[in-house]
Amino acid sequence: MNDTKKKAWQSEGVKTSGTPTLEELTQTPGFPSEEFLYAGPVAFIECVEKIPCNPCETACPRGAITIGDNITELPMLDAGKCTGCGLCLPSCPGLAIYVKDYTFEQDRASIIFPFEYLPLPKKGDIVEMVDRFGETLCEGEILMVNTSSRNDQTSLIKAAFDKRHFIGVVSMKRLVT
Amino acid sequence: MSRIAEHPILGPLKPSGREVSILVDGEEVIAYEGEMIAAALMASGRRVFRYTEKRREPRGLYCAIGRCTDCVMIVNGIPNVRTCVTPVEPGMIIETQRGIGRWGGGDHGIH
Amino acid sequence: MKRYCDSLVIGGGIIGLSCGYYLSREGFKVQVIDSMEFGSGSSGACDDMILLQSKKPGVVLELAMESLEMYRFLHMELGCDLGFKQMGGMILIENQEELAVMEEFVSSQRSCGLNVDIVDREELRRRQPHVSDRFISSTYSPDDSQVDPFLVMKGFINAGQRLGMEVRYREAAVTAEKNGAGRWQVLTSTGCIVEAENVVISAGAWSNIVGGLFDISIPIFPRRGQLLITEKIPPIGETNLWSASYMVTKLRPDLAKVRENQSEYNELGLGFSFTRTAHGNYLIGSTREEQAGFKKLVDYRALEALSRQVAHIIPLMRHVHIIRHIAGFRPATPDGKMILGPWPGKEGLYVASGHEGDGIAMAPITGKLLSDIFTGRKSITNMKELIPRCMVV
Amino acid sequence: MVFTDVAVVGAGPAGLSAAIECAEAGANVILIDENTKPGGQLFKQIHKFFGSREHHAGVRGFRIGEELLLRARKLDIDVWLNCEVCGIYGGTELWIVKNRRESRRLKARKIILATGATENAVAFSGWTLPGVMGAGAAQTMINLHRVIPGNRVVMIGSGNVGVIVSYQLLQAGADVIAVVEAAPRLGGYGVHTAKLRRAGVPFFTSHTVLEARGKESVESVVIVRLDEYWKPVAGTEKELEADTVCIAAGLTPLIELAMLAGCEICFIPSLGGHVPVHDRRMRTSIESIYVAGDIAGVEEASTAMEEGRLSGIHASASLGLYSADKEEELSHQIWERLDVLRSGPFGEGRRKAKEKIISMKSMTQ
Amino acid sequence: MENEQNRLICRCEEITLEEIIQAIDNGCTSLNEIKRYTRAGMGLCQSRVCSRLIARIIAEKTGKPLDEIVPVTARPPSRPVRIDIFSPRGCNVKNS
Repeated sequence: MNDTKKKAWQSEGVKTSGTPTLEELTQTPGFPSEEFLYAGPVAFIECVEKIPCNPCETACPRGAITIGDNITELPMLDAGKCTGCGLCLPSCPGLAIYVKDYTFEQDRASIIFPFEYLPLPKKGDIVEMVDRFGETLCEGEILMVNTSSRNDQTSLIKAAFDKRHFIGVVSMKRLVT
Repeated sequence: MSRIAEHPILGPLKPSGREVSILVDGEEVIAYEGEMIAAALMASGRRVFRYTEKRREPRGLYCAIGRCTDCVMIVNGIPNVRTCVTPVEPGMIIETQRGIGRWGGGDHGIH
Repeated sequence: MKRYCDSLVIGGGIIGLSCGYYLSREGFKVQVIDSMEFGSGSSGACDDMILLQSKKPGVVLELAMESLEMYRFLHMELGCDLGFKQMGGMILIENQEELAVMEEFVSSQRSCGLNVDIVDREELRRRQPHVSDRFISSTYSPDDSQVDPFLVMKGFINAGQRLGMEVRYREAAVTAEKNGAGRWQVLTSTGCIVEAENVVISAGAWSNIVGGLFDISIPIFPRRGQLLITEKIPPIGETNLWSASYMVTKLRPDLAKVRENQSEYNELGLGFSFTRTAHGNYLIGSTREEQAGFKKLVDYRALEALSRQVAHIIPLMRHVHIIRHIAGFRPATPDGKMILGPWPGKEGLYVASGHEGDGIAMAPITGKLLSDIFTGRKSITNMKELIPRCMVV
Repeated sequence: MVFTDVAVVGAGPAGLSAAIECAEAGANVILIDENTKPGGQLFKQIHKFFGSREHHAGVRGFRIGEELLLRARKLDIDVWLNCEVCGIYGGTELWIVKNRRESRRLKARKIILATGATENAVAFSGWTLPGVMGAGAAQTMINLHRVIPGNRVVMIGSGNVGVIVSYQLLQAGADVIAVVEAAPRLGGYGVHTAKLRRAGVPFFTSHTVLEARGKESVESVVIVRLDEYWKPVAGTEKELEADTVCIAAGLTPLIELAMLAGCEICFIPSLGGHVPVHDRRMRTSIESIYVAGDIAGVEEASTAMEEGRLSGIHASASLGLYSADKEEELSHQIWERLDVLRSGPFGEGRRKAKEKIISMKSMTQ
Repeated sequence: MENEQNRLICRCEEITLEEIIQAIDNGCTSLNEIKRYTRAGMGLCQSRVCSRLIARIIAEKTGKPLDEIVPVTARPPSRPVRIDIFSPRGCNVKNS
């Protein structure tokens, strides 16, 4: 694991295209391992650089996220402990965590992601779901918009989308006024 | 160039003061008392604040914190006023500055 | 490394460069060195005036008039703009006592051929509508002129270089001695030895330090002047301005008016000068302070005094922004006259320095006179007063 | 002339923290800022900060600012706003212009300079056109003045300032049509670049802005690819329709007042350029003058706050308000936190640079 | 390329890249010298925007390392100030 961690903060994807590649992400300790990926709601922590930061660690009530005393270490996700509650989402200053559930419905997966743009979507809206590169992959249906003041203006959006894009989808396209 | 009425993080716009009227190159502009002149002008769609002395080129806001002095205009008859750090007062007369500007208004009639 | 030249000029301010240029024009192979940078001494921290009116009749006034004539055509000779302008000058008079002193002074200047007059309140208003009502009259000379010192220095450098003059900044003279052939050998801070027939010391306020290398004591000391630089503004009135009170203090100390904060004024040597640069900034001066050392510090007291003074004299200036407060060192001599000529008892050593506040005005004539001395031409003016003299400082 | 124990210049994260420490130590402190509100850049920082809990991690910058202001108010700190420090004389005397209308003088036994940093420029053709501005200027407009400076923005520079301001422009309702980075690799933190990327903002690495075009203000922007020697490759020009160009080319410490005071300076590229030489106590070569925050080397707000506290503690101790033991103890705690902020691949370089400055100071003593 | 040389470096005094390069070719190697030689940095902002640009140009043209290019001499006031501020009652600003 230590080796991976060392390599991981030098994400080529981030440095060249702005976003880590899926391949890089699967090698980071915050990305759920294969066994938990499709097994139910689970957090995806797309934190690939060793920056001194650890709020996600304390945000998890189940101790599923570990960083340790050296706060520049990458967060390690114990996906077995993760219930996909989403409490870690608004704690991440980098908006780098989302929760996805492959088992949501027969044909549709769900995602909860942080969103800080206006206008906000409303429940029932059909929006465009995007991948890390901002490319639209499919439509999504807004299931929930959580604007709890606890999250300090970071809204949490839950959407359902076509399961075939489970791995690709990370967020939704910004709405225009 | 418009005011951000609603902001996802900062919430609804809370004006710095009451609405007042200022005169910009003879046109009435509604601004908020206490906001920076440059902000009021940008909000009204104005980007050119002055024309330079040598090349007569347009200039506008550049640093927005009073350091670069590129946004200077003639304010109440006095040239070279840094509009990005000078608050709006009711009835202010603001003119596009050409070159080093000229003094006008009030009792100092240098032209 | 060793370099050879006919004349080594130590000091690359406006005087040294003028000397270098005029010597080059006579065919001498000239090198100019300066321990500091371009414009970092007094020539870069002064006003820009060729002011004739302030001078008492005598050699200095005569030379200043001649220098002005040279400036009128110098841009053609040097082939570049020098920012020369003839705005004229007025010395503002506040009361009858001052008027009496200035009338006498002006008439003595007129007898020397200076084009200067006393004008009445109306004419003062007409030429200077923004000057405070307190002033009852003024002198007026259309001849007072100005140049941009930086442009003049650049002009001398470029024209001199075309004649083979070499200019090196950041090169200081370290030691000096005569070699067997009777030529000066000057070791410099870059490790070079410059061998020269003649050496000219034109290091302004720093001349006595350079003199030390030649075992001579030049009676020149630094007199600090602080001035304010304003933003560029439209012209304020027709001419540049001075106030008579300072002139009167110098000419008739017994009449000096006692004012509030007199001791402060005395310590600062506060006088009033108000001149528009070629670029539209105003230079507001100035202090005239005795000071040990060469730290170019400015202080709040002078800033405040200079600001209040100008607001008092030209109320409109209240609205103007100051963008810089600077200090410079005038190379002063005990008798107020520059030192120009061969140093007695030191063959091949010349001094051209000590112009106090007139370096800019006197630059062309100084270089020209020096070249006349070098070539043995008879000089047109009476130079006796300027010849290096050992004075008790 | 007003007299005080400590004058703190700049009420940003460093200055506020410094003033709070001084007041807590029992010093009379006057906090001076040229703006109408204290808080400095904190009130433009609407994103959540990194770090751990003691560094306010997960809290938005402007909320940290509000918290610091509240503490300052509770401690009754005298805050002079709309006050530009225009001169500094003799190491202890400040010349201040209040409201641009009134000259004031202040004499302090200790001065803490927390003047921050200024944005670097990039001089391409047309960079003087209205519509070209510093990224910080755009940030000031959107987050403080609540005015959008333009609708289609090209951002120059992909460092943290460039990517954070790009994100905030999107939040304000503008479009960022390109982030242009001269280096072959992006500079900012991956979490920031990823936010932009998934919002559809394209990054152009090894590119630069060749020209901003327009008559009265920016109408289009020409970008061009750079070769391995950073020279434009002819034929790769692209003209983008845009009305605004933001320049995020790094920050330079604002050392002007330190220079006016005669503080020794040194050149540390990784901290933004020339900085006043200072020791572990944040004291400069002039005994009465301390520095904190970006003036002492450009880092992040979290670091600036810690340095502010450090300078405040040591300035207070030098006035006899802390025993040597207490001073050491407080200082030690802060250094521990600073070491954390300066750890990891991003912090390491800054930590070494800081050590270098500090070693210079000990050499000159 | 003509465009390139004509590019402004000093925004206040409108001094071009070409003028700066000329000054360097004529032996200027410091920011203060370039300022005096070209007026770049003598304007209203007092070189607060252009001095780093000029430092980089000097470094490129002369090979002089950036750490040897010292900042321009600092002088008060650090912001333009109105002369009126020294009058005992402060500035008397008129509205219209």
